[in-house]
Formats: sequence, C-alpha cells, structure tokens
Amino acid sequence: MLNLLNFVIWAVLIIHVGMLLVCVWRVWRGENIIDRLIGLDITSTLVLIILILIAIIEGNSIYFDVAIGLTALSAISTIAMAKYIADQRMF
Amino acid sequence: MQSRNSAIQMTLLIAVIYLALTANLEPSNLVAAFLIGIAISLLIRPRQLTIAWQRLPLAFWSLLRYLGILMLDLVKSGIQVGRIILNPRLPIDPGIVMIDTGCQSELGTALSAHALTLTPGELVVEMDDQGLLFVHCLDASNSAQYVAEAQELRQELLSKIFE
Amino acid sequence: MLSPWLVLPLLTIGLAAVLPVLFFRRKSSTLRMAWLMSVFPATAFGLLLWLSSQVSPGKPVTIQLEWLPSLNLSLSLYLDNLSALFALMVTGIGTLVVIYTGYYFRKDTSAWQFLAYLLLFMTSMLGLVMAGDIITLFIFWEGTSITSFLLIGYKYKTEDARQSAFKALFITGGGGIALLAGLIWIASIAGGTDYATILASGNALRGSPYYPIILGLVALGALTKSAQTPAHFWLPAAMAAPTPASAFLHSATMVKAGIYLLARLNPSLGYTELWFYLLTGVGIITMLVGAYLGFKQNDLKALLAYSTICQLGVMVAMIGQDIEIAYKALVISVLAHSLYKSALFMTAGIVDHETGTRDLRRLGGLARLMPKTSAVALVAGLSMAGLPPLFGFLAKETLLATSLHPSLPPIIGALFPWAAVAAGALLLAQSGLFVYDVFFGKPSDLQHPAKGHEPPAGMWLMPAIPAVLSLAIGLLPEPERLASFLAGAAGDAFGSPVKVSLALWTGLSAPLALSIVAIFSGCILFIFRHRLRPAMQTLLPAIQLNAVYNAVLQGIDRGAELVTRLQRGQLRFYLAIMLTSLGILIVLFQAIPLRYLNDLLPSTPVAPGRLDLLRIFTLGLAVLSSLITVFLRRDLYAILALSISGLAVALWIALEPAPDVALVQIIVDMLATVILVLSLTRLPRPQREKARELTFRQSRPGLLRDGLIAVGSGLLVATLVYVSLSTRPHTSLVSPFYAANAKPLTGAKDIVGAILVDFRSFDTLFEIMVFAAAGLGIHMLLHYAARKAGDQEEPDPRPLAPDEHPALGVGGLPTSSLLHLLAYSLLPLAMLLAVIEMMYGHDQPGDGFTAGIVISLAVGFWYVIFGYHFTKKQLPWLRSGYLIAVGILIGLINGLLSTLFGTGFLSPVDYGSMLNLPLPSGFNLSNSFLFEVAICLTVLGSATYILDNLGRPKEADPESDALLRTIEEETIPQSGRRSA
Amino acid sequence: MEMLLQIIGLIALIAGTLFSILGILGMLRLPDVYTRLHATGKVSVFGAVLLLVAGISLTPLSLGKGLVLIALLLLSAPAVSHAIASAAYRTGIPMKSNYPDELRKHLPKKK
Amino acid sequence: MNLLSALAIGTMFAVGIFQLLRRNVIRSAIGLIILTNAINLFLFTTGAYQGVVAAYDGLNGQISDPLPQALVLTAIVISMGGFSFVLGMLYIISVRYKTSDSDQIKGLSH
Amino acid sequence: MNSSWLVTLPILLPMLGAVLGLLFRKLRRLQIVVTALVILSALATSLALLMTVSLTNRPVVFQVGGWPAPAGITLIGDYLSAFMVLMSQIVLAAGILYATGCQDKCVRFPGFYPLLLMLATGLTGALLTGDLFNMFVFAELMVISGAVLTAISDDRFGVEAAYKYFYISLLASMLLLLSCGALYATYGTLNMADLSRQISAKPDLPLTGLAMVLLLVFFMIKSAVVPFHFWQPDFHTAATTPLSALLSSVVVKLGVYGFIRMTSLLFLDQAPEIRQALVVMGCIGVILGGFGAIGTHNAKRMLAYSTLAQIGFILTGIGWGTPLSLAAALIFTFNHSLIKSAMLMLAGGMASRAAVKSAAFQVLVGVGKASPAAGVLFFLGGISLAGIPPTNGFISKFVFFTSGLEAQAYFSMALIGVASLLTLVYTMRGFMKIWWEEPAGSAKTKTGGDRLIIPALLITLCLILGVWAEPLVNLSQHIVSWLDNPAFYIQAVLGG
Ligand code: NA
Ligand code: NA
Repeated sequence: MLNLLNFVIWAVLIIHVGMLLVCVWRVWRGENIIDRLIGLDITSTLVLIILILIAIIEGNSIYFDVAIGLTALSAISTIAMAKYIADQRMF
Repeated sequence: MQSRNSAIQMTLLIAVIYLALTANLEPSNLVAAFLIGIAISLLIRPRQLTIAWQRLPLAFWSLLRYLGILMLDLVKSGIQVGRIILNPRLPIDPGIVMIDTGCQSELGTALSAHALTLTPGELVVEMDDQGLLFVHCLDASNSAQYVAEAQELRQELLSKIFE
Repeated sequence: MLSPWLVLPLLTIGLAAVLPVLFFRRKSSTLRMAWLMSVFPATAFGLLLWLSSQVSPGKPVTIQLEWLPSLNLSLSLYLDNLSALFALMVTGIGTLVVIYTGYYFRKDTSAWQFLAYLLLFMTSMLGLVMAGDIITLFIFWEGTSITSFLLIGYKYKTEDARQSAFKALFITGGGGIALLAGLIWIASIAGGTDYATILASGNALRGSPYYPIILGLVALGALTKSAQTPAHFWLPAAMAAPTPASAFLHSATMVKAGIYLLARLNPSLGYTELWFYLLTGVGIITMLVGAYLGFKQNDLKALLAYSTICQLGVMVAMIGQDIEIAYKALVISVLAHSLYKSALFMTAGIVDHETGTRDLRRLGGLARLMPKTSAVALVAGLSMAGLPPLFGFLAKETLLATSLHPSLPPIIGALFPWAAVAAGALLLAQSGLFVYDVFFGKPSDLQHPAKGHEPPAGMWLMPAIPAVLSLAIGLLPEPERLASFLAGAAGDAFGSPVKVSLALWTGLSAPLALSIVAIFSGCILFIFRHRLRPAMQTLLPAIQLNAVYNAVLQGIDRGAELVTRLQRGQLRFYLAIMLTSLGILIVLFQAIPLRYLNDLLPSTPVAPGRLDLLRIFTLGLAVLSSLITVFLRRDLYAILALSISGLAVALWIALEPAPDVALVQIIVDMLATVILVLSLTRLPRPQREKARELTFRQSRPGLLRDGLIAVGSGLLVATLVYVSLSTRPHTSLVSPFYAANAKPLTGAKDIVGAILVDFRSFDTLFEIMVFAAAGLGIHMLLHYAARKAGDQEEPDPRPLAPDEHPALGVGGLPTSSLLHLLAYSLLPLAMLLAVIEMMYGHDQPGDGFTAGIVISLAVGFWYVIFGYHFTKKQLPWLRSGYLIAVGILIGLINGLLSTLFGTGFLSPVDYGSMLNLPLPSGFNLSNSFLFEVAICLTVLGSATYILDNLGRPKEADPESDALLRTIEEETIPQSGRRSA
Repeated sequence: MEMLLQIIGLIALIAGTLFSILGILGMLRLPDVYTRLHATGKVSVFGAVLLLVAGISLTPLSLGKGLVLIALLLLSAPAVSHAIASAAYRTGIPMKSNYPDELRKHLPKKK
Repeated sequence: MNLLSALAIGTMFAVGIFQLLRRNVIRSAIGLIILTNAINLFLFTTGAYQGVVAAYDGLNGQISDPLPQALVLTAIVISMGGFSFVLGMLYIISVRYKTSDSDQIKGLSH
Repeated sequence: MNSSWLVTLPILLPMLGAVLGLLFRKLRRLQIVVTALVILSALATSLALLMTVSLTNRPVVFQVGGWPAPAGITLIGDYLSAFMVLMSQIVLAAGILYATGCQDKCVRFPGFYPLLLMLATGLTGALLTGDLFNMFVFAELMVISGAVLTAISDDRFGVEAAYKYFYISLLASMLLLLSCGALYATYGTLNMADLSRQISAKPDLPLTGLAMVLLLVFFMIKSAVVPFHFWQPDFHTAATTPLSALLSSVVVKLGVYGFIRMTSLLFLDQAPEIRQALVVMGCIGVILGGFGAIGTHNAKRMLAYSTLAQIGFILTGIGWGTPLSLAAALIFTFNHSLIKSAMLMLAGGMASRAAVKSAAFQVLVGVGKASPAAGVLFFLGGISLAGIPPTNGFISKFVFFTSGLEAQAYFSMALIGVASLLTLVYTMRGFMKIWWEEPAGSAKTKTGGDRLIIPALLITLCLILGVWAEPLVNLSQHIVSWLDNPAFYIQAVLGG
C-alpha cells in the first residue's frame, strides 16, 4: 500500500510538473492576452497542487501555509491583471 | 446595528478560521481567536454581511446544505466539462445568456453568481447589482431551464442564512 | 645658535597681513593704512638687522618648532648671511613698497585687499628665505605662488589679469609640484629636512643614482619660479599686476626665490658637471633672451620685466659656476638688481599713475613735468646700464670677470664673455630707452603725448631710497660691513668663504675692457634704436613660448573633452563597459578556477535522484520562461512569462526544500507582477511601443555585444554554481550552530526564521529599513518631487469614471458583486494570515515580511475592486508613513527591550514566560514576535506607499500640496529652469 | 484509520490528477477563451480540491489548513474565472463562432 | 546534474543581463527580477549540503542549509524594495523625458 | 554602561532619528531639531568610539544579540573603522546642518531628513559591521536612500542620475552577493574575521580568486573607480547640495575602506595582486578624473570628477602597500572628505545664488561677486584640493609623495604630479569663473542663498588640520600599525 501510494504520489508529482511546461507554452504562444493570462492562472493552480504533493512527500503541513499564501495572492494578481487588460489601468 | 452584526459575524468567522489554521483549541487560543477576530473586524469595519441571528440553527443548517450543494455542483461541473473535453467531437453549443436571479441585494447576486459559476457549464461573464447575470454556457440551448431550477433552491437556502 | 627671536620678523609681518582685514575694512584711507602698515615691515627689517648682526659665517641663527613628529618634520627658521641678505631685501624694499602702495592706491578705498595680499606675500617670501629646512621652505614657496596669483589677478575684471595670474600659477605651481618631489627626495637621501643635514650630505646626494632626477625636479621648481627660459614668459604677463606688486615681486623678491633656493642648495647639489651645464646653459640663454626681448618692448613694465629675466639668467649662470668670483658676482647682482629694479618699477608706476600710460611711444620729456622722479629714474637707470659709479657697474664687472675665468670649459669659456657683453649692451640700451626716451626725449607718437605732473613726495621718495643706495654703495670707498656681509652670503652659497670687495676700480683688466666694449656697443644700439627696434619687431618673433603654453592648455582641454565624451549618458553603454571590465579583471587575476573545473568534472555523481530530476526540470522551466521574456514582444506578455518564471523558481525552492523562501518567492513574484503591470499603466502606450520597436530593431553588432556580455556573465555564474555544487558538502561554520540552537535558545522550530529574527536579526532590522526607504522614496518622488517639478503627464486617454467605485470594465459598469465578495473576504483573511504568520512564524513558513506583503496586496485588491477612495475611507488606519515609522520604532524598541531584559541588543527574550502569561501553545510573546510585528508594519506601510504611488501618482493630496505651497513661499523663487 | 486515510488519499490523488489533466487538456482543446475558462476554472480547480483532500488525508496536522485552503479556492476560483471572462469580453475577444450573445445589447455604447 | 544546474542558473543570469541591456526600460526592469532570481538560486547552491527536509527543528533527515535561505530572504526583500523604486523612477522618467527608451535618457552627459 | 555599546550607537542613533523624523514629518522644525541632535550625538559617540579604541588600544566589539561570532553578526570598531566612522559622521553632521540652511525645495520634503539619516545609518553600519552580508544590507540602505534623495532633487535630472546609479549599484550588489555566496560556499562563514582566518589557512581554493575579484569590483563600483565610475559624475552633481557634499566625500569612501580591509584582512595572500590592480586603476583614475574635471561645464560636476581623481590618489596609496603609503591614503581620505564636502557646499551655495538655480559655469559666472567671503573659502578649498600649504591638502600630498618615493613608485608618482597640476588648473579656473569674471548680460544674482557657515567651518577645519596635522598623521600611523597585524582584529572578534 505504502509503496503504491508512494509511486502514485511521485507519478502525480511528475505529471503536474510536466503540465507546467504546457502552461509555459501557453503563455509563450497563446492566441491572445486572455489565453496567456489563463495560462498563468492555471500555472498557479498547478504550483498549488505541487506544493500539496511536496507536503505529502515531506509529511509536513508547512507547505500548506505556502499554498494558502499562493492561492490568495494568485487570485489577487490574476484579477488585477484582468482588470488591467480590460481597462488599461488597475485602480 | 447592522454593522455591529456584521462585525460580530466577521469576528466569529475569523475566529473559526484562526482556530482551523492553528489547530489548537486551548482556552487561551480561543481567547486569542476572538481577540484577533475583534481586532480585524474593528480594522475592516464590515458593513455587508448580516446573518439571521435569530434563526441561527436553521441558518447554520442551511449554510451546510448550501455548501454541500456547492460541492456537488463542483463535482458535477468537473465531470460534465471533463466529459465534453474528452469527447472527440467536442459537443458544445456555447453562448451568453441573460439570467435574472431575482436577488435584490448585492450579496445575493454575488452569491448567486458564485454558485452559478461553480455549476456545470456556466460562467458568469457580466452581472449587475440587481440580480441580472450574463452567463456564458457551454450548452446555451438548454441551460436556462437547468439554471433556473438550481437557482431556486439556492435562493431559498440563502434567504434562510441571511435576512 | 638658537634664537627664538627669529620668529619675530615673520610674526610681525604675518600679523600685519591680517590687520587690514580685521581693522581697516573700508574705514580708513589707503594711504594712512599703508603708512601704518609700513611700520611692520620696517620693524621686521630692524629686527633682521639686529639678528643678522648675530650671524657669523658658518654659524647661523636657528629656531626649530616641532610640527609633525610622526613624520619627523619640524618648522624651523634659519638665518645666515645668505638668507639675511634676502630677508633684508624683502623687508626693506617691502617697507618702501607698502608706503608706495598707499600713494599708488590713495584714491581707492578697497585697496586694503591689495595691502593684505601684499603683506601675505611678504610673509611667505620672508618665510621662504628664512626657512630652516626644505619643507618649511616649500610651504612658504607655495605661499608666494598663491599670493602672487592673487596679486597678479588683482585687477581681475580684465581678462588679461586673470589669464596672467593663471599663467603664473600654472607655471610656478607646476614647478612647485616638481620641487616638492625633489625636496622630499633630497630629504630621504639626506635623512633629514633641515639645512644642516642637507648641507652635510652633499656627497651622498651627488653620488645618488637619482641625482639627475632630483636635480631636474629641483631645477624645474627653481627655474620656473625665477622665470628662466623657456618658462620665462609668465613674467612679462605678470605685469598685469598693479605696479607696486611688480616692484616688489618681480624685482627683489619672488623671482629671486628660485635664485635663493639654488644658491641655498648649491653646496649640496652643485659642483657637478650636470649642475654646471644646466645652470650655465639655462642662465646664459635666459640672459640673452631677456636682454634681446626687452629691447623690443614698448611697454615700460614689459621692458623692465625682460631686463629682470636677463638679470635672473645672469644669477642662475653664476650659481652654476664653481669658482669663488661667481658667488661674489651673484650676491652683488642680487643686491644691485633689487635696488635699481625696484626703483625703476616704482618709477614706472609713477609714470603710469601720473600720465595714464606706460607706452614708450607716447612718453617723452617728462623730466620737465616731474623732475624729481626723473632724477630717481636716471640714477636707477644708470645702475641698470652698468655704468660707473653705480652699483650696477660693479655687478656687471664681476659678471664679466666670472665669464672670463680660465677654469671655464672651452666652449662656455669662449661664448660666455661675448654673451655677457651682448647682454650688457642690450641692457644699457634698455635703460637708455627707459630713462632717456621717457624723461628726456620726445614721444614718437606725437598724436597722444602723455601729460602728467610730479607725484606726492612720498611717492617718489620710495624709489629714490634704493636708487640713492645704488649710488651710495658705488661711491663709498669701501663699505666694510656691507662687504663682509655680502662675503658671508656668497660664502653660504659657495659653501666656503668668498672674498668680496666693493671697490669699483680694480685697475685695468680684461673685464674692464669687455665692459667698455659693452658700453660702447650699448650706446650704438641705443643710438640706432629707432631703426633697430622696428626691425626687431619683425625679426625673430618666433620665440613665442606663449603659443606653446596655449598649446599645452589646449591639449589639456582636448584631453578633457575626450574624457567627458566617455560620459555619454547611455546607461547600457556604462553597464556594458563595467561588465566587460569585470571580465577583464577576472581574466587578469586568473580568477576562473580552470584547473579545479578540470578536477571536478569526472567526480560528478552520475545517478541523480528523483527529486534531482524534478529540480532540474523546474529549473529548466524557470530558465525557459525567463528566456521567453526576451522573445515576447509585448511587455505584458513578457511580464506574464516572468511571473511564471518566478513561480517555477519558487517550486525549485520548495523542492530544495526551503518552504520559507518558497513562500516569500511566491509572494514577491506576485507583488512584482502586480507592480510591473501597474507601472505599465503609467507609461503611455506610444512610448512603450516605440521603445519596443527600438529594442527589437537592434543592430547585429549591438546584439552581438550584449549577447557576448550576457554569455560571459552567465558563464561566471555558472562557474560559481558549478564549483559550489561540485564541492558539496562543504563545511559551514555557522549552520550547525543554527540548527542546534534554534529551538533551545530562540524557541523557534523554523531555523530559517530563527536566523532572520534572532541570529542575524541585525540584517533584518536594516533590511526592512531598506524596504521602508524604497516606499518612502517612491512617495517622496511621486508625491512631492514630481509635483514640485510640475511634471505633466500626457492626458489620460481613458479618464477614470467619477464614481467612487470605478468600473472594472469599459462601459462604466460597476465592478461585479462577485468580486466584491471575494475582496471583502480576502482582506480579513489576509490579515488573519498575517497575524498567524507573525504569531507562529517561528514554527512555520511566513514571517513579518510575508505578512506585510499579503496585507498590502489584499489592500491593493480593494483598490482594484472597490476603488482607491473607498478603500482609503474604509481603512483609515492605513497611513503608510506612520506605519513605517511605528514599525521601525518597534524594531528599535524591541532591540532595546531585549537589552534591558535579555543579554544584549536584539538578544532573545521570551516576555510571555517571563510574565507567566497564559498564552496559546506555540505562540511565544517574545522578542521575535515583536520583531515580526515591526517588520510587518514597516513592510505594510512601505508596500502600500508603493501601490498607492504607482497606481495613483497624481492622486489629489492636500497634505503634499499644502506643503509644496509653503515651500514655494519659503524658498527664494527661481526665475526659470536650468538651461543646460 | 490510517489505512482508510491512505485509501482516500490514493483515490483522491488519482482522481484529482485525472481532473487536473482534463483541465489542461480542455485548455488546449476548447475553441475559445470563454470555453477554456470552463476547463481551467472548474475542472482544474476540482482537481486541485481533490488533491487537497488527498493532502489533508496524507499529511499530518493539515486538516484545518487544508479546509481553509479548499474554502479559499472555492471562493476565489469562480471570481477569477468571472474576472477573466469579463476582461475578455470587454477587450472584445470574440467567441469562436456566432453563438447567441445576450450581453451585447445590454452593454452601454462605447464612447 | 551539477553541470546542468550550473548551466541553467548561468543561462538565467545571462538572460537577466541581456534583458538589463535592452533599450526598453521595462525589459531592464524584467531583467532585474530575473537577475535577482538567478542570484538567489546561486545562493541556494552555496548551501553547505543538499538537504532532504526543510530546515525545521525536530525533523528527521538532513535539513537543508538554513543560512543561504535566510540570506536569500533578506536579499529578496531588499531587491523588491529597489525594484519598486525603479518603477517609480520609470514613471517620472517617462513623464520628464517622454520616453521609455533607455538610450534616450541622457540628459546628463559630459 | 559597557563600552561595547559605543560601536552600536553611531548606527542606531541615526536610525532612531530617521524613525522620529518620520513620526514628526509634519512638524518640520521638530524634525530638524531631532535630526540635528541625533547626528550630533552620533558624531559624539563616534568620537567616543575612536577615543575608546585609542585609549584601551583594542577594538570595540559588539556581538549583536549576544550570539557568538561567527554565528551572529559582529559589530567591530577597530582603529580603521572607528576612524572612518568619525570621518563620515563629521561630514554627515556637516551635510545635515548645511541642509538646514539650504534653499533647495527637496530638503523641505517630509522624508528628506529621515532618508538622509538612513543614508547615515547605512554608511556607518557598512563601516562598522564585521559581517560581509551585513555589509551588503547596509550598502543597499545607502544605495536606496541615496538614490531616493537624488531622485527627489530640485534638479530635473536627479531622477535620471538616480536611475543610472541604481542600476549600476544593482550590478555592484549582485557582485557582492555572488562574492558572499562564493565565500560561504568555500569557507562556510561570512564573518570577516573568520573569513580572514580561513582564507589565510587555505588561500587557494577554487572560488577564492573569483570571490576576491567580485568583492574588489563591488568596492570599485562603490568608490567609483575608473572604469566603474560612470554613475558618479551624474549622481553627485544632480543631488541636492548637502547630499552631493556627502556623496562625493564620504559615501564613496566605503570602497576605500573595503580595499583596505581586503588587502589587510581578508585576502592577505592575494594582497600584492590586488595592490597592483589598485595602483594601475588608481593612476588611470587620477588622470581621467583630472581631465574630466577640467572638461566639464558645471562646478559641482567638476568636483565630482575631481573625486574620481582623488579616489585614484587614495587607491594608489593603498596599492603601494607600504605602511607610510597606507597612512598617506588614510590621511588623504580624511582630508579629502573635508575639502570635497566644503567645496561642493560652496559650489552649491553659489548655485543657489545664481539667477537660475544651476551649478553650470555659464550660469555661475560672476555669481561670487556678492559673496567674496565664499570666494576666499572656495579659494582655500581649491588650493587644499591641489595640495598647497598651509592646508590639510598639502599634508596629504606631502605624505603621499614621501610614501611614493619610499615605495619607489616613480611612474605613478609622475602621473600623480601631473594630476596635481590638473587639480590646480580646474580649481583655479572654477574660482576665476565664479568670483573673478563678470557676469554676462543682465543676469542678476539673488540676494540670498544657502547658508555657508558650514563650509566655512569645514574649511577652517581644513586649515587647522593643515597647520596642526600631527594628530591625524599620528592616528593614521596607529591605524596602519593595527592593519599590519590582522590577528588583532581576528582575535577581538573571535576571541581565543
Ligand atoms: Na519567522
Ligand atoms: Na517562518
């Protein structure tokens, strides 16, 4: 069971890290600005997931604290950028 | 009055989150939780949320149900969209439709929009304060019906939570 | 012999130099002041007479003041016959010149300045000749250069005066630098600076391999000062000085400083071939140049200046000799020249002052108008002409005698006498010009004949005294005391006793014959002057050393221009040069550890762990997305890629594993993204598009340059990384300590946090100050400096809706309530997170910095969602300046508290357990908590300053506007903007 | 208990990853930004929530933080999707084909 | 592996320097961030040993060297301060010089 | 009170002042009073620190937080750092007092004095810290506060100067960080005393050389050594006068301090190579700076270029490496700080009297007419800069020449001689332009301007130090005798 779990965790981790590459590609070659922004947003979701996986691997909940900070701030920054894109200004 | 209520609610909410995050129910930590909640409420001076205090148990139950529905919606939503994505034909019929939630308050509209966005195939693009939502649907032709139904249930729960 | 009295003459004059400033500023008439002032040099003269009577050959009077014992330096004075001779001339003629100045400037109430300069100069000059060691000498030497600069430039409103003053300073100052080097060198070889030591180390000096250089340096100083060819040209230019200054500086004193120095050092540096040829050569050439050029002049003072140059050449040539008679000639020349030349200068001043011109062509027949002055001129002029029975005759005789001395080497021996004859003849003709043409002949320019009258008695009496002395010394049969005094002086210069007799008539001799030849040919020159002088104007104009001087200055200016052109204003160019220089230095220092790199390569572990692969992959992602920022054209796209790169770096850090840093990296990445985009909103789109175009249209060489620099820098870092990684594990002398002591000593589980707020809290204390300075700076810059400068932004193409809740969207729609909901929830949540991070930061990731940034970003989110004004109104406590101040103050107080209750500044103290407070477990009310609060507040203040100012730079701000108005009233109004 | 947690974690891990992949796939496959937002804003978030569940069950002492994180995610994800969609609409990014658009006529005219 | 890491971090630094040398001032600012990141990565590699667990007390296994982490944290804060001030200056420069082209910012020369 | 506190106070007092200044930012009078009091007491403590060092004949060491070195951060006032701190505080106090009488608008901004005190904190801290990374923090504090203060200058180009300065400083900071990292990776410590010990024990590890060059270049950028000088003329000129006076006199001396530390403490084995580089670069700087000063068109800029040259002199002195030449460099450093700050204040004071506020010579021509006393001061400062007695500049030059001769560095001495002449050229030209030439056209000077009492005091100090130079010379020789014995420093920090 533990071995399986371990294997799955690593596999999941590698899959998610690999998917980051897709996001980079998206930001590089997105159709338009919104597409790229979506790429960035999904990147932070992936990073969140990876942080959780690291927490699992390390068996340490401190990575959750990192993840909370990430989640709160990525929402803020994505919305702020959406605002900029729509409005050419932030506030 | 209303703002004091809001402040108390925020205090409680903050205290709960604090306790969740610190994972410690010592009496001193409870005190700390409330002190922190009060301090933050004082600093932010909330003025919007007002929970129906008089019917607290009911409100709590409704809240739980509401959250459950949300989760369920999210699950459904994930599965539905996932199916679409996996389908090689990509069976979508997207479009933006207008939905009148009937909510009068800002908060109500917001919560509706929030819930709607979590539901399968719906995404609020624009909204105003009077309950009008403009929703991008993956399946524009028959979503109106579904949305209306779901909306009704949520509306009822929300009205039980909030005054 | 030691005598403290030696300082008195110097003090007397030094005091006098200060007095005009202190007491006479525009109160008294110049004449009265001058008479009063003259008491001081006169007193000094008297003192010096008394002191010099105590001097006997070989037994100077000295006094030494300890000055810089660490450097073995003292200030000392020294009086032997040689220095007494010069000192007496300085004070004696100085007295006359001071009085003369009073008359010269009698109508000018601001001349107290001139008197002050003159007396300062006199102090320097007296100090120079009385100095007892070469450093003291040098100090006063430079003093004469500086004060003469002020005197020559006294009439500074004229371009001529300024240029001449600068010229003199440039030449003598340059010489001074050489001299200093030479003197220090002498001192280092001799082992001391005082004369006694130096005079005793003649052999060591002459034997030193550096002797030629030392001699060159000293000669450079002395010969430039004494206006020797080819540096003589500053002296005629220095005639721009008021005549009293010329009469003093350029006859008796400053120009003789070089002579004095050479004479002084002759016993220790002289008596070598080099010395002989150098001084004789320069001296003879100068003599001829001065004599020749002087005869061409139309300006009385220029004529006198050149004749001075001629005489100075004679003196230098004398010092070059190693025969007794030359030193007799030297001292006699020095004295005779001082007497007649000061008289002549003062006379020229009278002529100039009374007639308004010094032009020979306009002057003539003044004897009728000013008989007394002309008598003085006649006597002094005859002395200059070298005619008996005047003292000048004796000077010329001894010179000729020297030139005929059998010991001279053949070529010099053949040339010297005839050069002396030629110079003598020209000098005679010159004095004819001065005396006859001015006072007795008719002006050649009849259109503008000069008119004038006799000056006040005091004025002509002053030149009369030296003139009469010239006559008296010649006429008196044998002034025994003077002769022995001069003999002593000559002996001091010669290094062994010299016999001096002042008898004019020594019988028929070869010198006399030459003298007669000189007088005869001088008369012929004078008679044919009207033909010769115009011819000379065209002949040999080539000796234009001024052109050389100008070329040198132009060369300097050219070089200067080249250097300043290097400062071309382009930051990129600067950075490129610096990075390249860094590379060059690295190569020159052979700092790249090539041989180690070789050693390390095979030892690289081959089998990487799973985590390693992930690490390298995330690193690759980070690099890739940074690289993308180069290629993405639009700035916003690049910023998005940058944001991803930052996140990838955060992941790498999380995998390291370093959760604390990962959290901060994430937060900072978000902050950086937000404020970068925010600053995009501040730059007008056309501007950005233009910059983008230019960036992507860079030339190939430019790209190559930047690329090479980038690759080079990259290799540098790669090397650093590679070596650090390959040599792992290394020993850290500190980390084990931190790991072992974090929990027991600071109560922190988070070792990194413990380092930040405990072990290296001093870093953190000032790091937040840096952050505070940045925030405060942005506020000062955008809210004060920019406003004051009236910086005008181009009008906003999309003005804000007047609504307090500005729309998210285009059409004036309000922000959606969904976002309101999120914003409402995020701020308290952010604050809660912040509180938790501060409270439990010692056990988990997050610290005060994270806390502050999280809150400020949530506040920034409110700006976005609710609008700036609403947020400001809703959160009145958000006052960045105070937050910063309070934050740092808490940091400081925290440090002090732990001094009181702990073991020292910023030492760990747990106040909670100290006071037995029932606190939640895991939370310590300790110094680190206080510190985290301090950090959080400071960072919050600063970050909100940053957001406010970048987002709303032109936000109406009554506070700064009011202050700026006050400032505008307080300061003196400016009439316009800076032009260039 | 531990075993149960491990099983939950395993399932959540696998399911979450599947959704996560689906989200990315959706981002790549769906035709325009609005439809892609459905994928990233819901599928991926759902994946994340599942992985969070896995995290909670497999990491000691993470329940509170995990729940808060889930709540935060659920709160913010719709808002983010909404904000992006709104920005896309207002910058005039078109939908892929000519589908009904009831919003167009309700927007005030551009000045 | 070490070589790869070294090349990667070196490349990142090189990209930062290259961006720093662009005419577009925004690119320079971007370069600044990239440089900061690269240097922070380098600082990590100076850690005395490769850790297995985070630098917390009471964890099993080799902790990662905490000192470089603390240094990086300090350096990050400082560079953020500087970075935001640069952005402020960019605004003023844009207003005063009417340009975002680094080469045009040359009011001061000679 | 323990005397080890003396080493913290020169840092903490300005910091406290900055905080109080921020709190009182709306009460300008009070802010100024607090600032002045703070800086004067910081000066007093620096003096006390130097006296303590000299009386007890041992460094004053303070382990911050009580952590033993090398784990914690050590503050150490040895002879060298106490001396440099005293020098800095003198000029800092002078600059701040000058600012109180300055007519510039930016000095009235509420953040001006706090930021100035932050600069003071940074400078003092960088000199007193015994930890390389801590020095980075303090250096950054200097960079940011200096950049801010220059950017808000009344001069429109201030922001440009600050921008360039910032980027170039960024380069410097990066090099320092790289160096710190390399040193930590190699020797496992950042404490300078500890580093010294480790490097002496193993002077030839792979990254030692690179770390050394990076650190060297860091200090070169800080001291604006040619060719790392490009920021300096702009930055020192565009700043408001009291700040220019600080920047060009003491702030650039951080590098000088660094060079001395590098050659006498950190890199003892490599010191000869470093010295060689210093001599070469110093000589280049001496000539380039001199020419630049002559070629420029602005009085303050002239003085900034002059600083390039003067730093070149100091570098050469350090590079010659003999005890006497080191002493000469120290004397030069001290004297230059006084002279240069006074000269910049005078130039700025004149600019404040010009019709159009500017230090450009074309504007300044004839401005001095209204203030002849300032002319006297400028003249004295000029001859002091050129090393002419009876000023302290002469003492510098004298010791310098003596040591150069002793070091048998004839070529560099020749260059330095030429540079001295260049100094004379530009100072006197500047003097003549401002005080002797007639203003062109109808340009009128203003009736008032910056108060000039501070430069007057500084020039007086220059004269006093010219006549009574023994204390300074003696002190510098003491410092050098300590530098000769790095074990003293190491022992004081690490004990044992
Ligand atoms: Na902490
Ligand atoms: Na922490």
